[in-house]
Amino acid sequence: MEVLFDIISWVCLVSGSFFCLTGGIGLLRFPDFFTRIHAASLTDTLGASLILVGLMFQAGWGLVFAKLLLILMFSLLAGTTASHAMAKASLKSGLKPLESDDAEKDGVPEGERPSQQ
Amino acid sequence: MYELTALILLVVMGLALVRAFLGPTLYDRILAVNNFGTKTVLLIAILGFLGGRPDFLDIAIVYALINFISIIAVLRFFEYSSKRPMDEES
Amino acid sequence: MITHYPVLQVIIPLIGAPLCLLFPVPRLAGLFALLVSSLAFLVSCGLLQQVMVHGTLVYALGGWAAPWGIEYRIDYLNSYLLLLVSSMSTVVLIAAQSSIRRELPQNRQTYFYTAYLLCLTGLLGILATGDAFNVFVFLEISSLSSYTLIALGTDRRALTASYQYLIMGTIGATFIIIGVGLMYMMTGTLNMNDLAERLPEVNHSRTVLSAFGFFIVGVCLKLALFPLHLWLPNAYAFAPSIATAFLAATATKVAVYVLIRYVFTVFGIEYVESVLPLQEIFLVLGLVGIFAASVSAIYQLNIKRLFAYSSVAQIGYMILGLAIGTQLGLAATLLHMFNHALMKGALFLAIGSVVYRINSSQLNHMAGLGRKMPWTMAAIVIGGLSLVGVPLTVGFVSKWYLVLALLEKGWWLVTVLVLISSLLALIYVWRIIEWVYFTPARIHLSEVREAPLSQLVPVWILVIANIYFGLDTSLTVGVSKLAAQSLFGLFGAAP
Amino acid sequence: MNIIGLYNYWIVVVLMAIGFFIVIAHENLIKKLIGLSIFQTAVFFLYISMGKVVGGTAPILDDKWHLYSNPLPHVLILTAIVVGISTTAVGLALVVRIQEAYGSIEEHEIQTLNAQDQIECQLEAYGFMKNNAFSVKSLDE
Amino acid sequence: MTALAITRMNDLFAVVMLSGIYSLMSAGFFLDLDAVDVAFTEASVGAGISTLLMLASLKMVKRYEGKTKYKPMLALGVVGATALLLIYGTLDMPHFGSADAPIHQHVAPRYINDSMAEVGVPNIVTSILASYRGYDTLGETLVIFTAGIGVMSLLRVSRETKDQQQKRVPADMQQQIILRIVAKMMLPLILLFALYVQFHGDYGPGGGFQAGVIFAAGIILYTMLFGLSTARLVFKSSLLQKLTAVGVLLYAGVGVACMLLGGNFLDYNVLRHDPVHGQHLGILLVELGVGITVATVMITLFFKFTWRTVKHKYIEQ
Repeated sequence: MEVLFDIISWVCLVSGSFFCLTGGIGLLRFPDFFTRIHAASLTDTLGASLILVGLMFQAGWGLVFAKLLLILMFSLLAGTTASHAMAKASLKSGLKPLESDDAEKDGVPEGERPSQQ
Repeated sequence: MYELTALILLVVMGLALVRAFLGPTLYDRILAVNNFGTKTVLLIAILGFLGGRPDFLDIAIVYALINFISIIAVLRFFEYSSKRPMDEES
Repeated sequence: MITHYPVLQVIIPLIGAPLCLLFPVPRLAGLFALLVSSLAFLVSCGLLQQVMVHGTLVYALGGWAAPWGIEYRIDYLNSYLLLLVSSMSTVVLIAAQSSIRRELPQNRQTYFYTAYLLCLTGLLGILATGDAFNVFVFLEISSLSSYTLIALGTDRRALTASYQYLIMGTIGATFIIIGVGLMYMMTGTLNMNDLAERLPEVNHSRTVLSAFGFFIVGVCLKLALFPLHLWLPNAYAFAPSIATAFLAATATKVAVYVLIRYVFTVFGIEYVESVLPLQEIFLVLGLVGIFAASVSAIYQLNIKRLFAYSSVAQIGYMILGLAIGTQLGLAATLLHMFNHALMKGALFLAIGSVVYRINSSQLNHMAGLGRKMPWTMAAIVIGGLSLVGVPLTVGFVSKWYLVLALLEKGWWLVTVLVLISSLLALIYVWRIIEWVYFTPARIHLSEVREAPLSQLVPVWILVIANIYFGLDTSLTVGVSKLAAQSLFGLFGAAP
Repeated sequence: MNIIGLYNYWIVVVLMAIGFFIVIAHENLIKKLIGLSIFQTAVFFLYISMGKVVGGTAPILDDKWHLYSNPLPHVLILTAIVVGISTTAVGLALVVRIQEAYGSIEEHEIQTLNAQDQIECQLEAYGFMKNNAFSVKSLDE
Repeated sequence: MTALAITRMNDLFAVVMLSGIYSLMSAGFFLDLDAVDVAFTEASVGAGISTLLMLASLKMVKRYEGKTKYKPMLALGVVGATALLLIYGTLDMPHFGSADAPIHQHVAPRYINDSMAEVGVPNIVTSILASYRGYDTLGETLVIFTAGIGVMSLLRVSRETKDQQQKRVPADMQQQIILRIVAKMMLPLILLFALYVQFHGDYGPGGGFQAGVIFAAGIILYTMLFGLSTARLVFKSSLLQKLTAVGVLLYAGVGVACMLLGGNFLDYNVLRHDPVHGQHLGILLVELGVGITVATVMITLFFKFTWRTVKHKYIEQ
């Protein structure tokens, strides 16, 4: 049982960190804000939960487990909500997702910015 | 195993930090900071296990909380002063 | 209860401050602050008397013995200064009642009194404590509250002055904690006496030297020693008059106390002299400070600013006394701390009354005021003469001892310079007299009357004290000599 | 002398220098405050570093551990952090007020305005402004 | 590190964000050096509260730093001299992490070895903070109180205008429905967590100060999403003002009670017959006092700052 838990937790940790890594690279390399937030927030949620679950397997029942659970809940709620809020706020402020034809340019040119709602 | 995870998290934090420096828009920075924050939470959790005293997860909770609150604060900041939304580049 | 005196000294204003905030009516808050301050004054009288009888008092806070807990250690030096601070605070608060009502809007008065009591707490706490880190904590209490006091001034320049003070003061405080930290690192203790015992073992190390350096620079920032004085004139000039009177009379004295305490008690004078030419540095800075500040004072139009510069100059005298490095020199410094508090307290309170009546502290607005407010103006003149060092005033006594100490050391040139600098003081005091008495009022002043009694009384208490202690020097000179002796006797003789 | 053993303190020095430089050299009042807090944080590092014992653990007693880091610097720094935030808060409040009063938080602009205030006083003193720039307030007690 | 970038940027907003990151990093660093409580505090204060305050005041001022006319030579000189002095000082320091440095020999061993028997609290930091050096902590509470007084007096608005104008201020972030619901769900959790930190400080990292900050953070979150006027219904400024004073008074009152019971000031041993129980009670009350003061002062600070900026935004147009 111990070994099984260890293996599960390791798998979770490794895959979680893999997702985090991809998210980080995406955050750095993607061309505009919306693709970046896509990369970062999705992998972030998955990666963070996997790592936390992996830790939970290590912790066993107890206060530590409860705290990890709390962090997990919190990061699920807060992370997703924050991403949503960010995306919405940026959209409202006039940042526009990249269309396929202007993918080379970084961000939106000055003149094409939609006016304030 | 913890070490590996911690290392990867550090790398990701580095990447987020680079994004935060580079910009180019404000929201990129906010995103990077947010990402950096969540990674810090994880890192602290891992460090707790690494050091053999996992009962210090309180700090990770506080980090998560603070991270969330500061993101909201920042967003609200821009609801007020969104006259010039992308005045970041220059 | 008598055994608790050392802590009561600080605790009374400490508890008084939050209570003061609870008063709904500013006037009551003011009276309450006065009550608290006078209680503190009574306690400090008791303390001085006890120290005279029993010698050094030690009080372990929380019941934990010294190096583990924090202790209060009251000896001649700090009981003398505790008395000074609490008495000045009480006298100033008497005048505050009416002056604050005029100078500040209703809704800020309660805050003013609270901040005032906090500042008092901080200053008393610095004086009483025997713990190096505790000094920092109370230093911050007093500085934060004095930033607030200064920023409450009505002129917008008060804000920038306060900001500037905040930046400088925080840098100074941070330097002080770096110093304390390095000392702690080398000795493992924070208690001053313990430090004094354990520092000689590690005296040779460079860490202690740099700790000393940081500490001195930090304190000198707080002290407004000459090149680091830039924050002071503005801060004093634009703060509410009462705040200026209180800060000028006490705050810098407390900083000087910290310097003395560390140089003599913690590091020991031998160490200080062996590693740094501190005497020479202080001598030069003190003298340059005296001259530069006095000359600047001559060109000031704002009378508050004028006396603020004169404060910088007077700090120069105190530092000069320290630079002499003898027992007599130290005694002169201590004496001058007390006397300067008396003079500046009287002067700034009198200026407060002027501001109360004519709502300005510009010299030109005071033209011809000598006939309108004879008592107030007489107080200013006597205070000014005391600054110059005219016989029969306290200023003369402290200058006399300073000169004696200088002569004892054989520094003729410095003596001459000190005497010349007194002439500079005479010039700026004369400028005031000229404006006030010999210039016809350009603005219609017929409605201006003498200051109210509630302000005249404290002003004249201080003026009379100025003259009394100028004539009967037994108390002040006696205590400062005792304090100087104890500082040298206890720690100077150690190998 | 083994220099390597001191690397932590050197980081402290670098951070401190940066913070201090911001305080002195920059003119923006908020940035000065940020510099001040960096400066203070550097000092916190100094204290915490000196409390660390290699192989020790956090000073919360537990049966499994025997070597603890020194708790005293932690206590001191807790106090210092509180002091730091208090200073920052008061400083920011001042900045807000300065912004209201001057319309700027750049040091040289404020200095210019202050100098103007000063000059007005001087001019008035020597009789160039005769109108009632200064008025006797209500004088009845 | 981040600090370098901060010096370079002239967008104040970005600088504030970066300083948030900086203090998160430094908190991580503290954690690595075993200073759990410090990391806790630095995270909540440096990254949380001070960033919030900076943002709130940034709303008022220009976002960009002006071109500074540097006097770099002088500044560099001063900074260089300071750094050199410190480096010079480091040369004789005991090495980082060595267990035989003087600070681990003299005073600290007693805390580590005897505090369990003398104070009976596993968290040594708490026992030093609240008992051995409890007076410092009283001072610290007073510092916070002073800051509260300072900000209150500086950013005071008169009551009449406030009442008239408050109605005109719209609640903020109306459109972020998801955010509001999530925040509503989280608020009780946050407050519960604050209480946990408050009363668990004896056994784990935490204590009155951290708890106060977390509590305040919860309230601030609520304020940001539901508007200042809503939050003010619960936390009237006069109530806040009284509570700040009550916190300090509670702390000092415990001290005075000890004095009346025959001990020294803040000597908790006399509070109960058994000294360790007395210590427990004393620490509990004292931490509660700290918590109250910190929480209320932080909330007050935030309210004052936001109120100023909101006023500028909506009323003075």
